[in-house]
Amino acid sequence: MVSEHITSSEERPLTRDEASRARERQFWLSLYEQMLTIRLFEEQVNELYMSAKMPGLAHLYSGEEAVAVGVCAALRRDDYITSTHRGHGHCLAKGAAVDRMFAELLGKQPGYCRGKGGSMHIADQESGNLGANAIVGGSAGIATGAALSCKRRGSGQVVVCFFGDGALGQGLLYEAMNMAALWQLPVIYVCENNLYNEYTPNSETTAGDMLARPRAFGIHTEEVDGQDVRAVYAAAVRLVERARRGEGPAYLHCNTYRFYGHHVGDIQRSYYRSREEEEWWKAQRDPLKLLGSWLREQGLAEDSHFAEIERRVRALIEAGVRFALEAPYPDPQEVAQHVYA
Amino acid sequence: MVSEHITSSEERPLTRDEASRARERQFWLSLYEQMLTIRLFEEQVNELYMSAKMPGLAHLYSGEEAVAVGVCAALRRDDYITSTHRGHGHCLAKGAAVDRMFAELLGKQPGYCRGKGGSMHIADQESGNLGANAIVGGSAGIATGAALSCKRRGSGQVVVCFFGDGALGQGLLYEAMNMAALWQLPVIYVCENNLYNEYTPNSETTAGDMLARPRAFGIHTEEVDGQDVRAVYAAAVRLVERARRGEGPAYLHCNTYRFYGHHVGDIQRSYYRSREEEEWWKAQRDPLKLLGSWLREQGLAEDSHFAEIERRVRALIEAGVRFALEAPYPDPQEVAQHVYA
Amino acid sequence: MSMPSASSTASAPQAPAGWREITLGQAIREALAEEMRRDSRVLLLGEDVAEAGTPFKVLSGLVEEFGAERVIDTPISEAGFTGIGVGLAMTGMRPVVDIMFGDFLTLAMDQIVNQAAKVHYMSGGKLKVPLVVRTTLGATRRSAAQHSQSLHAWFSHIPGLKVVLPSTPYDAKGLLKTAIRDDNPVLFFEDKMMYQLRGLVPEGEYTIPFGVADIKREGSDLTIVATSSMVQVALAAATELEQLGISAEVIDPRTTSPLDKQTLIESAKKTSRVIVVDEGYQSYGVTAEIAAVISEGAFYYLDAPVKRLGALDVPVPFSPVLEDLTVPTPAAVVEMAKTLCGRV
Amino acid sequence: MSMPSASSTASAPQAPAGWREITLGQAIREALAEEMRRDSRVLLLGEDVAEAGTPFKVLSGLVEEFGAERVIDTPISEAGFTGIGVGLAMTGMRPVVDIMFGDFLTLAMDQIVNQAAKVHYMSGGKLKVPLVVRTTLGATRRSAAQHSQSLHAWFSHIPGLKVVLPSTPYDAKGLLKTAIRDDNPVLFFEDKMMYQLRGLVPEGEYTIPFGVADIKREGSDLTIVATSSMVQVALAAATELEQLGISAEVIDPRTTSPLDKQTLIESAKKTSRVIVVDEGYQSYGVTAEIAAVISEGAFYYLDAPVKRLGALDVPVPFSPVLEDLTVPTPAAVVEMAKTLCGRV
Ligand SMILES: Cc1ncc(C[n+]2csc(CCOP(=O)(O)OP(=O)(O)O)c2C)c(N)n1
Ligand SMILES: Cc1ncc(C[n+]2csc(CCOP(=O)(O)OP(=O)(O)O)c2C)c(N)n1
Ligand SMILES: [Mg+2]
Ligand SMILES: [Mg+2]
Repeated sequence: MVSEHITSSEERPLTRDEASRARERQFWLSLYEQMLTIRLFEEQVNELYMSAKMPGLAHLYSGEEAVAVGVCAALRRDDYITSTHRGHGHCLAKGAAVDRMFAELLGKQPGYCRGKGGSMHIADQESGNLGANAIVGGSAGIATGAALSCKRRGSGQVVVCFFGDGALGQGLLYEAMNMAALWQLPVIYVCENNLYNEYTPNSETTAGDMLARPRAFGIHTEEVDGQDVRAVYAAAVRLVERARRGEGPAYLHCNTYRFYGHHVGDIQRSYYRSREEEEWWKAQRDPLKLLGSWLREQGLAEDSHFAEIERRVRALIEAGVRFALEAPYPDPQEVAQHVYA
Repeated sequence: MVSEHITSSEERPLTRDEASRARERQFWLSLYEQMLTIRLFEEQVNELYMSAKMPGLAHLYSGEEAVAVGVCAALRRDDYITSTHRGHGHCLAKGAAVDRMFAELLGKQPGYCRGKGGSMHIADQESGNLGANAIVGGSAGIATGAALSCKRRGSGQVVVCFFGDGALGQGLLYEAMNMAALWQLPVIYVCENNLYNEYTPNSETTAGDMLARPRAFGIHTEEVDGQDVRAVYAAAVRLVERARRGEGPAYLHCNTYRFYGHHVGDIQRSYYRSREEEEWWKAQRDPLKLLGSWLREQGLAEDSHFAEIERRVRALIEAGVRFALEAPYPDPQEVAQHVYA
Repeated sequence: MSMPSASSTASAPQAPAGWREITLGQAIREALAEEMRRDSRVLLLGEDVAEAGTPFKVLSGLVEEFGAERVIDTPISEAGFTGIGVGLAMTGMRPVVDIMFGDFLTLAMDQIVNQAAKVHYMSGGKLKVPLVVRTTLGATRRSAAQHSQSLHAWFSHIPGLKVVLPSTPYDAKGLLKTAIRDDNPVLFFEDKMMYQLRGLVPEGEYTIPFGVADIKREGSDLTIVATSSMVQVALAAATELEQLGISAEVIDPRTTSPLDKQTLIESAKKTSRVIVVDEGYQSYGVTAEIAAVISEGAFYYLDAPVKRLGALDVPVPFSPVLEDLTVPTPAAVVEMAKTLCGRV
Repeated sequence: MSMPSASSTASAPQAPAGWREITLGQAIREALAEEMRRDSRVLLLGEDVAEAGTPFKVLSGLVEEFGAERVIDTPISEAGFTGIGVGLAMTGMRPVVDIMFGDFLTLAMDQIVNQAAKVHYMSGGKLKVPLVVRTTLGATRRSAAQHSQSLHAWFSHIPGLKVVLPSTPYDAKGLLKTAIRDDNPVLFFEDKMMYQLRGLVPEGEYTIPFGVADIKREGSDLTIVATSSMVQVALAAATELEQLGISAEVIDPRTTSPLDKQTLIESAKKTSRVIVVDEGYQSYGVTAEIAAVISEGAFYYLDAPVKRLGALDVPVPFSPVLEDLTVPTPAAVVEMAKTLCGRV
């Protein structure tokens, strides 16, 4: 979510051109800030794991920030998303707060799910996040059903279903896409193609042409550079507007890369992907660097802007982690609560 | 299965041309005979139902005979098929005997499954039929696994997976096709598109372009007039040879029509399909009539041939039903047998 | 509200004032129609539910009244449309999903068990899934192994799900209305052989709470706990037993989750002898839990071990002569009761 | 063959002659490797089973020895590759399919329950499905509700399936070899927290028959029936109980289907008091069947009701402080045993 109305802090009234440039700067810097928030959030998660302060594992989103941020920037707060095991980025981009997310990851009571969900099940219905899902492809039906609900209720909401390339292996996805196409539902399937299903390259798991799959089900399909947040945003705006106008579902294939291992514990990766490959993506295809360079080139932002943003984000993350570390665990009796509504 | 070697009963040695014509006649007449066997078998099944001699229901294959017969004619006896709830045609075409099939449908002990399977589960491993399946799409994995088995064993066998257009709704099919394509397995997916899923036209259940679906998974795909046994056979031969040569899986989309209701009890059908539509298919697109006319036009066969075939088939069916009606039910103690091997 | 004691198998000459006699199939249809009129968020989804009204014709007429937007024919995609049901339920609708044969639940297990059942808990109580999955159970329809199972034990095992097993038109209607109003995922199992069973329902509106067992017949010598299709079997057995001077109490838990343990245990304490009858496979089935609960709760009152009678532990065979051997019958219950009461 | 009584939790200073100490993970790997060497029809299929050797690293090294033709990485298609396993098994191969987390079995239920389990019966005994599905169970790994379930009760309920729950390296190796040689579909559940558990196995070849419970510890005052992950819990409790002067017998059924009822009942007759411990959800779980079987079979010998201790009937929560409350512990078993033996 990006605030749509901006005000300038400068003194004299802005010219039309200046105003539009300011708006542009502010918009892209806010996306930059969100991506950086995710990046530093994940760094912190990794540290919590390394220092044995976080229970269990987590799947880091670093490297893929442009997808979540670019797509969610095209959404209203009341639009829905469904997310995945690699879901911190979606959750933050849709509008969740850092502190309550950390609290959830630590299993603490003020966490978004009172510590019951953890990293793989974070949900925040207030910002429209129907939940991460630890079953690969498990939310394809849920997202499609939410879209049917939006259509029936005439609410004008749309739904984004995030999933990884691995979910292309799950039959449920095709069942859901078929119905979305039949009933022209306002749902956008966003595939985060980071080339791997856990430790196996998707060339070994995915036959034929990935893009031909949604197309075969009559779904409008586009492909985008998932490291370029501007490209992702532009495509998402197009597809979201389409869906909101009642023109039916779409599929957005985002080519991207995870900078860390499959999860925080996946340190020795050379047997399935090379260090050179990783270095290339980090050096050449980092979504933060790409947006930063462009903003500099355009003269829209300079060092001071980035420094200011980084300062702010670091403070936010730091405060969030502190909040979570200090937060209480849920009361033992909560274990038997919320089994039934 | 069609016998590949033929002998002539005439006196003088045949010329080369005459021999080839005789072979051709015999081949197509044998296919005609198989189709007629299925047709009359199904008529008899319907009568057994109407006269309350058959337990439960059955899904008749009448109208679709050219698919099973055309495809199975391209197979070796040791090739495998998997079949469906509408499976009598597949079973007969692959080489099962009429009498033991009737016995199975009546729940009798000499039935192919000792009466335990019934119409929806007939299997005959001796003719390579791995079984009908009462779960729509349920055999997609089995057929694909059998193909992997053929490949691992280097047996040169191929597998045909029969299913209806309704199975396109089942995610399992796409999971299986993906793996068949990845591993280049000798399996041919044969879709019997008879336009309906039970009582719902498939235009209401199937989005996009059906043929694009297998193609999207990298599967060689062809479409054929499923009422024209010659076309089906020609396509099947091509795809089977391809698969046997190790060139991987294929998908054959057969456009066809069931002449009866969804099952024997589905008498009032006008709410989902018109009598005119049914009449048109029966009058214009009956696979028996189409092959018969062609044989006549080509001068390959005349009335006497057809009369002779019909006499033979009727006798076979009659004897088969009698056998089944007179056959004993399984011993009660069989109920607890065969739970475990 | 308690039902007037009219035979529910034979058609009563005249229903008492304020009551009507209908079939179980009609009861289901009425419950759905009433709830759909009451609450526009209720909608139906499944294969051939609209014009066809399902193969069992239970839904006939609903699409005509409520339109194709609320009675939705789906492709043959049990996992997909159950998942769609979960998504609908999470976002303000109250879907009723139709799984034609209970055997096809196998295809939707992930959506039911890993998604629907857990969303409320995993979200710390923030999201909820008011979803009803209507489906069937029961054998003896000559439909063989993949169309005859009674798989309700699986769902009773999963926290977060509720499981309903109506045995009369009265229960079916009242329980289905409760299921639709419940904020949790509910599995509603209908015996496909019982759609023609007739029984009385009140003229007016009523619901039946979950977790309240119904004493279908009072007795003092023996308790027969029976579910779904087995309630009529137990009642028939009880009638026969009466001839033999054995007074059998027949209790129908109506919901296996929540389970009304107290009523079961109290009856067992009263009669000291218990038989549990259910059409699911016997081993690791519903009879095991109920027997264990009673064996523990009424331990010091029991004169004999709690006996169980589930379906034979075999895939359901097609052949009628075999299939009929797999399902508990009144005769089998009577035999067991006689042994239990020392009458043989 | 019986195992020398060496502690299976602490590393023994020196294994007795003819025996080696290995982990449960190694035991699985050895069983697979030995069977693959013995029988070329055996092959493995699953997600990340080859180079990665599964996330639990249990299969490390197998692809190097047997090649990618026999250790096959699949797409994330549990239904699809389980179905492929069924087809392989029906046509002369002996596949071992890997379902990474037992929770994902939900996706393959139709292939396991409606296909694999029923093919032999439905075909009148002509076709068979020698398929092993290896998978995991167990909580306390901080993996939350969709990665922590113990769903073995579901499969124990289905005729045509066999269900194996090894609790030691010795059992794991011997039972897995038996599973691979069995002509039926076998569900083989490994506790994911137990892969590092050490124990003795013989140097040579051995197998363990199904349906034979193992008395893990003899005792006279109380029987604790425990499965899989709960065997160590029961043994720990038994050690504590010994301090209190209560002699507990610990019995591990090892397979829930077939179930060695006789050994369970005999032990119950001997001790007169029984606790059943299992990590599946308690209600309608494995403890129910075992308790029902014992309550019936040892009815006249029991001094107290059979007590059950399953997992709490809640989706498994993420937070460690909550998760740890859901699984039976030695302390909980001890408490229950004390009450049962009148020590409180
Ligand atoms: C149904 C299911 N099968 C297997 C797993 C184990 N698993 C977790 S993440 C993962 C890989 C997912 O790959 P992809 O969808 O590409 O997402 P990525 O991790 O690359 O973001 C697997 C196999 C799972 N969680 N769910
Ligand atoms: C998984 C599953 N869902 C539903 C059914 C009920 N059913 C039996 S046949 C059928 C329609 C199948 O249509 P199609 O695949 O086109 O085959 P056809 O009957 O037209 O030959 C349905 C829905 C089933 N048997 N299995
Ligand atoms: Mg990926
Ligand atoms: Mg069809």
